[in-house]
Amino acid sequence: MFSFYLLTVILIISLLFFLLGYNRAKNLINSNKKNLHSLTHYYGIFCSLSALLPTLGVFFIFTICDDFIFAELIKEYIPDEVINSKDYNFTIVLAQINNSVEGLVFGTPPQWVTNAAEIWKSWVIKSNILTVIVCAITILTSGFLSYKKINSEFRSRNAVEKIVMTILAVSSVIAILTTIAIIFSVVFESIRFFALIPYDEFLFGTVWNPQFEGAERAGSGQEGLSQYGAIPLFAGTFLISIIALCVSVPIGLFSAIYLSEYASSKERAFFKPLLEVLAGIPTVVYGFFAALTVAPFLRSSGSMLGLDIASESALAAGLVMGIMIIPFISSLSDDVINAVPQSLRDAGYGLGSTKNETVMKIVLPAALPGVVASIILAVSRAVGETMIVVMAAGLAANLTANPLEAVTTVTSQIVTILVGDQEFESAKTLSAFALALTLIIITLGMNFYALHVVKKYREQYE
Amino acid sequence: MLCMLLKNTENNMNKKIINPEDATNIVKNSIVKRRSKDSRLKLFGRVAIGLAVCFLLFLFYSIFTKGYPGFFQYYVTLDINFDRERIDPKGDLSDNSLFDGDASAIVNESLFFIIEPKGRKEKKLAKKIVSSGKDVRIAKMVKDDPGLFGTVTKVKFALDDDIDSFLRGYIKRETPESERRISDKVIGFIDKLNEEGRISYEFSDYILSGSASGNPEMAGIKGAFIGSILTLSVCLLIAFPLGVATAVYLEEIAKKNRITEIIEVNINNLAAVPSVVFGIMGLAIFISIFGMPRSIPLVGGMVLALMTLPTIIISSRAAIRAVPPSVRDAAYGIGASKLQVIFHHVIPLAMPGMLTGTIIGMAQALGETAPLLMIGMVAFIVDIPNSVVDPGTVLPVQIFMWADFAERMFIQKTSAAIIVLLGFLIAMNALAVYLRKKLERRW
Amino acid sequence: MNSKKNDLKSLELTVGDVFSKNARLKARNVNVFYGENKAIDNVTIDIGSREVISFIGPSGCGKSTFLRCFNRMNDTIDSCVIQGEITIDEENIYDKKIDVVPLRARIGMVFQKPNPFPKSIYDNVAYGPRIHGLSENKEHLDNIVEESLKRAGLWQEVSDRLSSPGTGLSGGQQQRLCIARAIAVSPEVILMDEPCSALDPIATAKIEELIHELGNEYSIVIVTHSMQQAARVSKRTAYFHLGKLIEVGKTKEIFTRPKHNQTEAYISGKIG
Amino acid sequence: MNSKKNDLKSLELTVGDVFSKNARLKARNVNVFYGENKAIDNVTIDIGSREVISFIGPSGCGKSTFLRCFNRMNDTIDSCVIQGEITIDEENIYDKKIDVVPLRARIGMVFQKPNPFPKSIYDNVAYGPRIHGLSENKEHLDNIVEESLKRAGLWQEVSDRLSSPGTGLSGGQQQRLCIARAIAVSPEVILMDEPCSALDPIATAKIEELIHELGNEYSIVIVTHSMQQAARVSKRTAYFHLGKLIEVGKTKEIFTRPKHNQTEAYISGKIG
Amino acid sequence: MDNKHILSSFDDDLKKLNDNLLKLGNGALNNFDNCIINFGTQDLDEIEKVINGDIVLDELDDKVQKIGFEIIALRAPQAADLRRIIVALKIATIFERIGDYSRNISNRTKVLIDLKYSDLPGVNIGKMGQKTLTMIEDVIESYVNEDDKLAVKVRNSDVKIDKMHTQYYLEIVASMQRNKKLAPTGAHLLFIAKNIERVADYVTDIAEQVYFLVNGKVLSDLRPKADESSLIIPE
Amino acid sequence: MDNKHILSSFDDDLKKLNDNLLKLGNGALNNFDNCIINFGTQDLDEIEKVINGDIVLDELDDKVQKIGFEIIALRAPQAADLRRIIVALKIATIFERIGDYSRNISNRTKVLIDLKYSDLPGVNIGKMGQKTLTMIEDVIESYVNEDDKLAVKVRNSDVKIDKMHTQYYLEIVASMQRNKKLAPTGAHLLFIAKNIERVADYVTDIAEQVYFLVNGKVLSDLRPKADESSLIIPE
Ligand SMILES: Nc1ncnc2c1ncn2[C@@H]1O[C@H](COP(=O)(O)OP(=O)(O)OP(=O)(O)O)[C@@H](O)[C@H]1O
Ligand SMILES: Nc1ncnc2c1ncn2[C@@H]1O[C@H](COP(=O)(O)OP(=O)(O)OP(=O)(O)O)[C@@H](O)[C@H]1O
Ligand SMILES: [Mg+2]
Ligand SMILES: [Mg+2]
Ligand SMILES: O=P([O-])([O-])[O-]
Repeated sequence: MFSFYLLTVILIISLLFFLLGYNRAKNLINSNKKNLHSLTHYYGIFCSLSALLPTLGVFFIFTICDDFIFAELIKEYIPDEVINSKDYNFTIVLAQINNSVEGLVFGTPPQWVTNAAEIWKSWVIKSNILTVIVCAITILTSGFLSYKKINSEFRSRNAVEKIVMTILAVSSVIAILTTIAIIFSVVFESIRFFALIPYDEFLFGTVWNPQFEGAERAGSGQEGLSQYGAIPLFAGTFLISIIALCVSVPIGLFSAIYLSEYASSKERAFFKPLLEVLAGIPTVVYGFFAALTVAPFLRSSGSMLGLDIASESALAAGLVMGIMIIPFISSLSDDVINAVPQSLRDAGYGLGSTKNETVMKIVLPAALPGVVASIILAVSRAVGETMIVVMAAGLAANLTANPLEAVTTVTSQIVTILVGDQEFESAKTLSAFALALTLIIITLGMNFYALHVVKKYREQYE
Repeated sequence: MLCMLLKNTENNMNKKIINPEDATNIVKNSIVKRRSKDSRLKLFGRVAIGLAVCFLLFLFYSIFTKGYPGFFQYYVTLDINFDRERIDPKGDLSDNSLFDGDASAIVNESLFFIIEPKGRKEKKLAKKIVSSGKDVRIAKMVKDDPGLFGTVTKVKFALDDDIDSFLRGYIKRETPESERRISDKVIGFIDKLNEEGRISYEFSDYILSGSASGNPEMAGIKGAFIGSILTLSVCLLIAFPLGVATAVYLEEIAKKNRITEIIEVNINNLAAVPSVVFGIMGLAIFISIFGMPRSIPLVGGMVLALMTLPTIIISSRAAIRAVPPSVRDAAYGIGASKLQVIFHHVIPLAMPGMLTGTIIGMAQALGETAPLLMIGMVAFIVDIPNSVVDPGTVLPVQIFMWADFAERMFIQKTSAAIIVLLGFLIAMNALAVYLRKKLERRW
Repeated sequence: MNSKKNDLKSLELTVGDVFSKNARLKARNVNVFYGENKAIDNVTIDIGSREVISFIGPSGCGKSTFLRCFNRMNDTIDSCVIQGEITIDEENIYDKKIDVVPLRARIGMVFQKPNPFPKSIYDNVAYGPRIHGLSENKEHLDNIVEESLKRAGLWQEVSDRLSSPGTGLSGGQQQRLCIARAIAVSPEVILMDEPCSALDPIATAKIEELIHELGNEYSIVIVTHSMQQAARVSKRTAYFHLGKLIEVGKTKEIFTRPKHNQTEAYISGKIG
Repeated sequence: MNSKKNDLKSLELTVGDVFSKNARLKARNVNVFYGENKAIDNVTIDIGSREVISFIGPSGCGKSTFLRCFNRMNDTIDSCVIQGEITIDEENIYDKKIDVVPLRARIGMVFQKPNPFPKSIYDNVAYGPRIHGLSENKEHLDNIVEESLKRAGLWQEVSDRLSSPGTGLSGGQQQRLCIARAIAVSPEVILMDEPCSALDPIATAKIEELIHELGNEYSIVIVTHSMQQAARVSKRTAYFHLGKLIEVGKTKEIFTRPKHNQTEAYISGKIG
Repeated sequence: MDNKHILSSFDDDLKKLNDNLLKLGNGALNNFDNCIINFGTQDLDEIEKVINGDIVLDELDDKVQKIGFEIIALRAPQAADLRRIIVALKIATIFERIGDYSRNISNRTKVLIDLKYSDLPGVNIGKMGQKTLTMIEDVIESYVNEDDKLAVKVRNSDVKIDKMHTQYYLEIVASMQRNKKLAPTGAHLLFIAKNIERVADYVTDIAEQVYFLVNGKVLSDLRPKADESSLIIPE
Repeated sequence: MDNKHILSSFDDDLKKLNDNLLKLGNGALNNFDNCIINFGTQDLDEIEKVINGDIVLDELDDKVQKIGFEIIALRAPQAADLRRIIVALKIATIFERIGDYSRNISNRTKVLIDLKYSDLPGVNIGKMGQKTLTMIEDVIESYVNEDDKLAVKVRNSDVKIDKMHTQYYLEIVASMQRNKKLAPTGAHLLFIAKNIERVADYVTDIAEQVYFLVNGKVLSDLRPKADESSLIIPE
């Protein structure tokens, strides 16, 4: 609440500075009888921005930092015996104190916690006052300085533009930060995992049987029961992806060809969005569909044919995933096929080609790299797909090429391992990060290649 | 045929190019074969589209047939004596007072009055017929209308999910008693209620207003729905400005150099990172390192924002790139500065594209499940979240959870939730299409 | 100009000699509609064998539309309806029995913007003969390609890089490649729709030179916005206005003493 | 032609009178590079006040590049480096102190393809005055818009639909709208880069007529591929070749007796 | 020029061409008129004026040639425009030539004055000049009005001048045969008569050009000729 | 025409124009040559040939005019090309006119034969003709080689012809003064001499056109003139 009020006040003050700057510019024009370098409102915006931005910076630094500082400082107030006790965990203690600060009390907390909370509260008040003071100083000085800068020589438009450009530039860094965050979060845990399990065992092992250490310990001491051979997971992923491709590539490609070359504009306007609906359906729905409709259906029709199909089969997951990625292939291919200039088709028809020849000999070859790229992108989508396999493929780490059996995949293992409570020290938990790392490497590799191909192909027409 | 042609062309070998008449003949002779090839390709295309559409229809059909009943359930109508003493002992209508009250007993009495169970065992069975939410329902009714006190009013109560399944015919009377979930006794009770005409099949008032519950008959999607909205709001507020700003920077301002190239590659790669990995990142960064609470829409929104950011950036960039350079030239030529060009021309013209991209990104975020599982939005949360820092869940996760439950009724509820989710999605996509149509300009 | 010249009334009838002694293509009372909109209004004209004829006229007068009637490229536009008769060597090309594929092989087309396939130069030229099965063997195909490129005046420039992509050529070379490609299927007529409008004057001059040479072997119909170009390349010129064929005649005469007021006005820059 | 005419050696020096008595723009020893590639090689020329001068030359000879130096539109291309001096009224436009924004308001530009903003006709014209704060109030702005449209010869055609989109006009009207837009900020010089290449002959003639009229008030530099156009609209003509300014002179003289061999060859269609 | 070109400057150019041509035409007409009058009045000052005035016509011709050349170079005129220019170039040359003849006649008139010339029997230079003058006037009118019928009429009326010339030739030679003193006078008179005949001849050329201008084709039927002076063996 | 146009048909057209022009030029040269020779030999058959041959020149001139006109209309020639065409049109007219003079001389020669003409003292038509013939030859050469120096030389040599003509004029008139019977002969001789002078004059016009063709500007210094025959008052 405090932050909200403070922010509102800051915004109002910066608005005032806008008016100040604007008026000053107006007055300058009136007194000098000469136009300024920039339009008047730029002077206002300049004042307002130069008051607002540094203040916001200060504000955020204060509000973010205080908790960390308090957390460090509060350590002083934790009794030694608590610190020395066997299952001391600072995070838990901190949570206790915070709860106390916020008035959430479960039972009667120890006295020292109440004390610490009181101290914390007093710090909060102090820090709030400090924040207000510092913000006030910042906004007034920076606002006033910028106000002073305004004279008939000053180029406010250029200054404003510089500021806005900087803001824009900073936002583009977020993308990099995200990547760094992803790499950071995955790589560190993976390193810890590979410290426990040799990477060759992980990469080439054929048995996947992770167990929590706790469970292991409790579970009658069967040491070494845990096995982290990821081959079955990769195999499962691969199997399901292949099935998915078998469904989606022909359907997607032929649809794309039909839509872009044969369909009338009405047909196209009707079917293309319809196909894209397939892409808009959430994966969890597909998972549900696969698990509750497709799998039983396969199972029953399999038994009619005398086949034994597992209730959670690779086939069901693959089929449904195939349906899901049809539009990725059809839409992307349709786009690249459409990007082939009409003039090439005209050329073909002008020479007396049939539609078939125009498509097969001119359009598709021209669009081929794009089509391939769309398939690769679809594959990477399939490999990274989670919910369908979690819900329909099962968890049995079978190393099999039989689509009728249950298999498990990299993503479904990650989910099963990481959903719920984790012991961050356990190899099982860490294995999820290692799996994620491999997953990233694989999908990125494919993506990289596909984009490269697409780019090269685009350049041909540009 | 070919022989003749060969001869003909041999004569013309010195001329190298076949003469037009021969060419015409050759073409005429091969045309039937070429035409048939043509129709074959067209057929393949039709079949492919047909298959895809069939899949789609089948999916919708199966979801709808399953989900449609999920919006309804069986109710029993009982005469309730609204005795203030028993319902609201403290007489102040406060939660505490109502909690202390004995509404359940009143309901049970009313029920027993009709079906007349004998003995403790039968009474125990009979009590289970009406869903356990009965007291809450009465509490809510009196809160809304204290005038009910002292009256005897007909009130509808949801039936227990097993009874519901029985009434729907999923549990068959013919099945031996040992193999079905409800006993012959209970069936007798129900028959009695039916005879009295007290059982009705109506639109469920739990599905849309209830939240997560262990009792399938009381489970609803309101909590998840609100959670979804909160999460999406956070996601939109973060992703849209960032995405547009980044796109504008990369397309219009940044010089082509190593850094922008790295950023570009980065963004493209982010788009390809599987969503589950974003969940892992959220778990590792926001929760483990920044110490944010689990299960809150704020974190969920942030993770989804980072996940949809590439989508928005890429579509915004495409939209910006589609703004013809001639417009920029025109503005520069008049003496507009770079920022004026961007804000007066490029962004307004690219806005439809940016908005569509954003809506599509949001739709994607709305349906996203895996990353939210990672950051714990899968927790069983009964309360409806009030703010972005209250624990909550979202629709797709709710669906995922329900899909795992064994109770028959959850299948329908899940399907019903899916219908709601799909409706939501279709609305968003329709909005995107509408926007594109409405704002699209030809230049 | 002077009162003898035909005025409004004569708008109804084409001035000049629409018929040709050794006509290859004959259009008789052709009307073309785009939906409700009449784009070509009762046009009758002959196109002789081995003659270069150009269609000129203000923008939107239907030159392109009429040109595309000759090889039924208008078929690709749904709303386009064609009435009247167009014959090639006395065969009605809009006959139900006629298949457009061989027709288009007989009547080649060159477009406004050079549009080589994104294939090698060789494959560009070989495409037509391949799909129509015109060549018996590789050698024969090589011959066809070489000969076509030679006729298109491109052989010298590309003979040493037949396998490099056709899109890598300059605009003018690309357009000549397109012409070679059209020639390779041994057409009888070549239709050209503003073939030089995307080119600079020098490339344009080279194409015009080429058209001039090809005029000895093929019937060529060329649509052009540039009156000068029509004057330079064609033996006969047809002037269209609002879908009507106003005047046809020897180019020399059209440009020195057109018979119709409107032709005169257009040619001497007075319409507007 | 004949041996008196200057040959290879004289390539180094521009033939004809590059200077102008009442010069408004002066370019002195301008070199332009795209990265390593020299696009303009030591060009010196004056552009007089109220004169229409046209730049002609084969494709890629640097006409556009040189034109865009005058209002620093080349600044938007990263790899482009400019050496030498260009002054407007004795003020070096490449001076560090010069802000390009007001410069571009002084030196208007009209582009090859008509590029109206996708806004109303009124807003198209009013945009410049608005961003430069040229109008005191709405009424004044209305006046500016009307006056500019009148000068561009478009007022009659659009006065009753000022609020309909500028993109809905025909190509020629669009181009005149762009000219009106350029005029609205009261420029001193108007640069035109192939302003008619996307237009048909009639629209072209109208623009040429407009240029002719505007030539009485503004200095106009026009780049054109059409020698005939240069001949028709300009008083002076400059011929560029491979980045060099080969010859400048009165249009009449350039087109009847150019002094330089290359100019002669280009003008009479012999280069190639 | 009933309707305007889109390019008004083209119309301006054409107008300039036309104006100069008409100036030249009227100049030639004037000079010829004057030289014929002067032949009768024998006013030396006026004669000098004609002689000196010819330079103006030369200049006008140069100007028309230059303008026409530039229009062709700069505007690529077509059809009627082109005919107009080419015709203008040709007519201008002819007018210039008519001017030359006027000067020549004037020069010779001066000599005749010195020779104390008085009319020879049967020779009426004034009448022949008047007839020719009317032809010039008519041909200018036919040009201005683009009246090809009038042009054809003018062209056909040349026969009369030719006949007159033949007759005068015979008369002059006869006079010279009668009186050898008349040889110098006769020689000049012969040339004056011949010059007038040439002027009329040129007028027919102009008339043919007017016909071409209007119709775009050359007047093909052979021109009636009646000047037989070069074929005459006087008895 | 040292380098080719990209459009070879343009070159073809230009060549056609040039060929016809040269044919015309050579025709005129021949006719003139013959008529001068015939004047000496008095061979009636040859004379008839010249007279009848003139129609070929007329046709060639029409052809050149038509071709030139069409080239201008169809090819919008520029600079040197345009000059070439305009010059060709003008030169053709002049050659045609030279042809006319040859015919006229031949006609008069026929009359002279009938009159039993034999040379007058001091008059050498043959010599004058030869000189003029050389001028024609030279001017054609200057045109073919685009040799403006030669053209200027030709133009300047006209003075000699003019002087010769003045002299012959005096001689002829003197003869006529001496012998009135000579009047008809003298009259024709006067015209023949005058015609040759005119031809030479026309040659200078051609020379000026050649100069313009090569240099793109008009030869501006006044042409030296020495034909004073129209100013002469014979004693
Ligand atoms: N696909 C189409 N659908 C509807 N109308 C069309 C279509 N193509 C052309 N038209 C209309 O038909 C008329 C003639 O068009 P066409 O393209 O043949 O003219 P054009 O003479 O070739 O013009 P340009 O010189 O601009 O190429 C025009 O009015 C045009 O608007
Ligand atoms: N943005 C650019 N980057 C690199 N080189 C360029 C760029 N723009 C032009 N050039 C090169 O500079 C030279 C001159 O180009 P410019 O566009 O000025 O020619 P131009 O005479 O206007 O040609 P055109 O008539 O085709 O418009 C050409 O060789 C061209 O390839
Ligand atoms: Mg004179
Ligand atoms: Mg003759
Ligand atoms: O002008 P001419 O002497 O040839 O009649």
